[in-house]
Amino acid sequence: MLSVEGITQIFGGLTALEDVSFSVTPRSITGIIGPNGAGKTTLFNIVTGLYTQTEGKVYLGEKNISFFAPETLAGLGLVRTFQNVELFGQMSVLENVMVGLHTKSKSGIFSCAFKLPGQIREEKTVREKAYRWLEFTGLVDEADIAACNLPFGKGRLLEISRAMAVEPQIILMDEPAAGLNSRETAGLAELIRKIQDLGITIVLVEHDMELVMDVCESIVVLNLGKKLAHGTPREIQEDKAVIAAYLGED
Amino acid sequence: MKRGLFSKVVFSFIFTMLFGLMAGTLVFAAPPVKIGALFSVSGPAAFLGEPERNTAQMVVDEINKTGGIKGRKLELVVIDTQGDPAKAVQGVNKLIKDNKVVAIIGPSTTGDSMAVIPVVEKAGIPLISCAAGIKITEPVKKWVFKTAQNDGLAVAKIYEYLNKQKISKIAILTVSDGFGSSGREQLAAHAKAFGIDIISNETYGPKDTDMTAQLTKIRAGGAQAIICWGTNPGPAVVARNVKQLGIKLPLFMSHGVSSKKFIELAGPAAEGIILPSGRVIVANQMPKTDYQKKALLSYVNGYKKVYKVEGDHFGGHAWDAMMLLTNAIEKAGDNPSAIRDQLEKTAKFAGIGGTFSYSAQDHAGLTKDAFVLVEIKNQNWKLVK
Amino acid sequence: MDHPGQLVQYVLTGLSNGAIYALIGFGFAIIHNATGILNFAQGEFVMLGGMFTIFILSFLNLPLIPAIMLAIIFSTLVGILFERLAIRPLKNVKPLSLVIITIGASIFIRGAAMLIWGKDTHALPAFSGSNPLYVYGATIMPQHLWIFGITIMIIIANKLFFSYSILGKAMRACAYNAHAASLVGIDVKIMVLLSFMVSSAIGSMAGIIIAPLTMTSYDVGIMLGIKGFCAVIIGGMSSGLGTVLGGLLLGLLESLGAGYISASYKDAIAFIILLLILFIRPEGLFKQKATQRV
Amino acid sequence: MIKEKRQILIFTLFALIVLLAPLFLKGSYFLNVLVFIGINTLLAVALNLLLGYAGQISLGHAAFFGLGAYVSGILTTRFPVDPWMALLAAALCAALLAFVIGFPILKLKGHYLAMATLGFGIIMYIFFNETVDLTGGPSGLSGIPNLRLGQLIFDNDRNNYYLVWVITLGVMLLSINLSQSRIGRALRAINDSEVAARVMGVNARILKVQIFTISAFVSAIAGSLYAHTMTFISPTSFGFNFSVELLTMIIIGGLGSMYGSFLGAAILTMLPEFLRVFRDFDIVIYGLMLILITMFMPKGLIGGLEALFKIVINKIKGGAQNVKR
Repeated sequence: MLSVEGITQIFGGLTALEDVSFSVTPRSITGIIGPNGAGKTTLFNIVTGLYTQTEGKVYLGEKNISFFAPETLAGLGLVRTFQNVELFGQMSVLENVMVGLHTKSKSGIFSCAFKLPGQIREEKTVREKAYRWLEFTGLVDEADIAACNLPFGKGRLLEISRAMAVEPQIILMDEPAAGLNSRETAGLAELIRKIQDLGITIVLVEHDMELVMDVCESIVVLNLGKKLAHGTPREIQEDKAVIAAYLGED
Repeated sequence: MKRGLFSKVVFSFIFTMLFGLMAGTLVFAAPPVKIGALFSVSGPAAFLGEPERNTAQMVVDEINKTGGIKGRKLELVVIDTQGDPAKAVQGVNKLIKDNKVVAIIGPSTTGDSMAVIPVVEKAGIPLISCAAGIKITEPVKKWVFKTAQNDGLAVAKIYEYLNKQKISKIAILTVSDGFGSSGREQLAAHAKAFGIDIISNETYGPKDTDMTAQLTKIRAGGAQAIICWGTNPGPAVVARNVKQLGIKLPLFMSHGVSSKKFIELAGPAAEGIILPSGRVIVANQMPKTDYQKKALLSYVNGYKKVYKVEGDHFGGHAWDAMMLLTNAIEKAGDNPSAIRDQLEKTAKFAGIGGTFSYSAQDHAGLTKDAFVLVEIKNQNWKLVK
Repeated sequence: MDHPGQLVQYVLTGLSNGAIYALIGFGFAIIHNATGILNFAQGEFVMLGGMFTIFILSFLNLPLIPAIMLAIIFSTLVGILFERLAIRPLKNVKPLSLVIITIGASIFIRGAAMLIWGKDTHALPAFSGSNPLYVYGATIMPQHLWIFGITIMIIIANKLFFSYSILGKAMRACAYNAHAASLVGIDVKIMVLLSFMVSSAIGSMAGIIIAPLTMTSYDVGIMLGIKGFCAVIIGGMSSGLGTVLGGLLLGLLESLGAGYISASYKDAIAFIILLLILFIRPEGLFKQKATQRV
Repeated sequence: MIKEKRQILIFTLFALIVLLAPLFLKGSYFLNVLVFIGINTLLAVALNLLLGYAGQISLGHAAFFGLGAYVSGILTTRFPVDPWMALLAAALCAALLAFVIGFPILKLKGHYLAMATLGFGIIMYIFFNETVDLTGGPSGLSGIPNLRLGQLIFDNDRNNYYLVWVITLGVMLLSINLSQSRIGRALRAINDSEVAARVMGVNARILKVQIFTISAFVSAIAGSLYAHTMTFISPTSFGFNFSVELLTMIIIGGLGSMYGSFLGAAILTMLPEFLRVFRDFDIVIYGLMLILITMFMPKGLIGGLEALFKIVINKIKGGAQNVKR
């Protein structure tokens, strides 16, 4: 589904990632773990087109998407969430999700400004779809609140609803459990499985080991910019190198 | 509670008093004659607008103190155009429609004047502009007059002097604003008639702080004299740069710097500079026989008494405009159309900027004798004879 | 046709104007490097320096040197007030709000200066005489030497301050990562305040040393500020040699442009260069490609 | 849905007031002031599309205003071009220029964008000022003809008022429509977080250039209207100061609000009137307002009024409830 080949990223002399390769099978849940500074978020940024890698290739299915812009990738069904929750704070919760439907609608500036019939029809469908995604994550009651006024946990959910509105094939989540309490985390695990049930591939970067071991079918371990191991949760838990470099540290 | 009541009583008392006072003046005096004024009191042309406003206000106060015109007081409504044509147009509309003025003096700049001309032409209100641009009264517009001397007259005065000195190759350095570009046009337009050749033609920006590059280029061009056309502070920088570069050519300036401020800014570098100016800055040096001398002294002394500084060339434009206007009102009453006709009949009026004679063909009213040449000697003006 | 000293004169003129631009550019760089703010009011401190000096000279009748020192102190006070009243209380720290606030401050300072000192232009006496010096057929004023000297002095002082003093190092740390700096016990707020103080002091110094040549009035700040900004952009936002080179290059291009192409378009030339650099090499001409932060 | 209906109601009300106002202002000079307020509102709306919606600052918008005015002025005075065609040409010219410089200039962010647009504005000003043969230079361009529709000549305040305000109201309506649409949301998303917007599939680069182009197009229409109603133009009206004045208008009125644009334009156009007594104080007041409103009222006066309105409504509602209890 998604594979990276020999990704290397050098920032002005500092090597953040070195020759990282792995692939993700369709409809799976893959976790990427590693201590701080291992290069997890950098990897996400490269895959989603925010950074330009120094070397290496990224494939989505058969397609080489190595240097695609984020907006193009969204059109291809690759979408992500952010570690620090990047919501459109001044817009309502519903509108946030409606932005997620941007690639699913076509009206241009002129039909929008002149409210041509096609645009009105489209707007209605977009609104209905957006409500459906809010129902999916359980945010319908908050639909008209400004996103910046949401509590943190619900902000995370909104980010996921917004990403789902893109109707992705694959969704990359950057530490979705960070800052959530245990009840919220349990809800998140359930939501992740629900997303998988829709036939969507999931990749998550996460520090919450319990969540990772719980939901992930396969885990990639990064350390100091290099891939340390790749396997099932059980294999990873037993991997000596991983324990030494990572779990042992904790 | 008590205090509130007390202050209310006091307040209403004061209010009634004020109202009574106003009503009283309204009832007992004949309504004042309203004159509008558009000056660029702030903004880049404030150096024009400020003395003009001061002068106009002074004239009105003087006239009112001596009983007004035929018993009627004058009321001056001043609007600041900030040198912005849009604000000038708003202002002129307000003066005409809201204040219902009978005539307008100003604006200070050519741009503002050009912008308000269509409005006054349509409304039929006489306007006496204090700006110099030749376009204002050429071609003649029915309702528009002006008091500032055409730049062409200043150019002619300098060229005449150059002819006398047998100088024929000159360099010009003009500022890239309305004043400078008008000067540049006139310098070029009159050159041929005087047999003068402009061999270097340079400009500088109004905010420039160093003109050595242009002057170096001029020096290499081989001119016999330099004419700089601008308003403070640019020409002062030019004067200093000329001295710094050790250029020995005679330096001429325009009437745009005929104020003491220029001498102050240029300091020793001002020595020997020659410029055309209205007679106002050398009022005391004028011979007794000079036709304008009385007017000049009255203005200079009056201004000094009120504002503690010497009146200048620019304030003089407003003085002339006010005088021409009040003379016309005195003869024709407060009907705008009658005022206009009376203005056009003005003949041999001795003003500050020169001796004005308007006619149906000429709404500028001056000849090149409006200017005299002055030289800066010992940090002061000296009449060149 | 060419006068013997013509080219030399253009170069000298360009260099001396360039040194002024560089000095003004420093002020931008210091605040930007410590806070990420581009202070659009920087030019106004240049104006304040000159105007305060003239005010003190004429109203308090102090000799030149104490007057200059006092003027720098006054301008620095204005800088402190500016930071305390308009920058620090700001909650919504978006670049856009900072742009607007600093523009607002520049308009406000300019307006206040106009109300207090009037609209007239004033001249400051030269520090050491006004007899030009001759160099290879060209001339410069003694004041130009002051400008070169003070610019060099400020570069050196800057270098020493930021490389060797604890305060300077702390300021650099803040610029690199304010959060991390606060973790190691650096008071970030003080550092921001300090950067405003240093840059308003340098700005006013620039305003004072150029006033004898260029004269000053309430509205000189805009153009000088923008030119200083050009210098610092060409120089890649450095508070050292880069900006000096940027300023000198700008000055040279202007004077050669005025001399050999057209004086009317010399400012346009400067701004077209600014745009080109922003478009093509936003990291400046004299810096290696910026290291992207992770 | 309710929100949408309320918006239609507010706009209809506003448009009605604007269109009926001249009936009550016959022969008043205030009508003339309102013509200028209309032109400034149009400009503020144009800048608001860029800054209020998409969050991209421009300190050079006076350049597009000036370009519109000069293209219109030059075409109608030096060539026998119909004023309406000149208006169209002016708008297209500005749009083309904006499109070309939009790609490199909008790559820049924050302070750098501000400086680059400022530089662009100054370059354009220099060209207005120096190309004397074309623009008339600093002494200006006079004798620009009025617009006309058949027998109707737009040469008096009442006609100009309707000319300017019909166009301004139209552009306001289109802008309000745009805000509540796919494109408007995408623009506001860019304003809040460009990265997140791109990840959601919004082509920020193209969209920013599009809105910049439209903003320039509208500004140039305003410029052309200005030229044809004033009949005289000179470069001083199109300098850096005016760009800052425009910025002040929309900050004071309220970023992203079209009624805010009107409010800001109205206040700044009339402020000199109110300050007659403190003549020179206006620039100090502009500066202070910019600082204070950015600090304490990020949504401008319109935002403040809205908040006040809500408080009052809640008070009344709360009061009613208390009585019930």
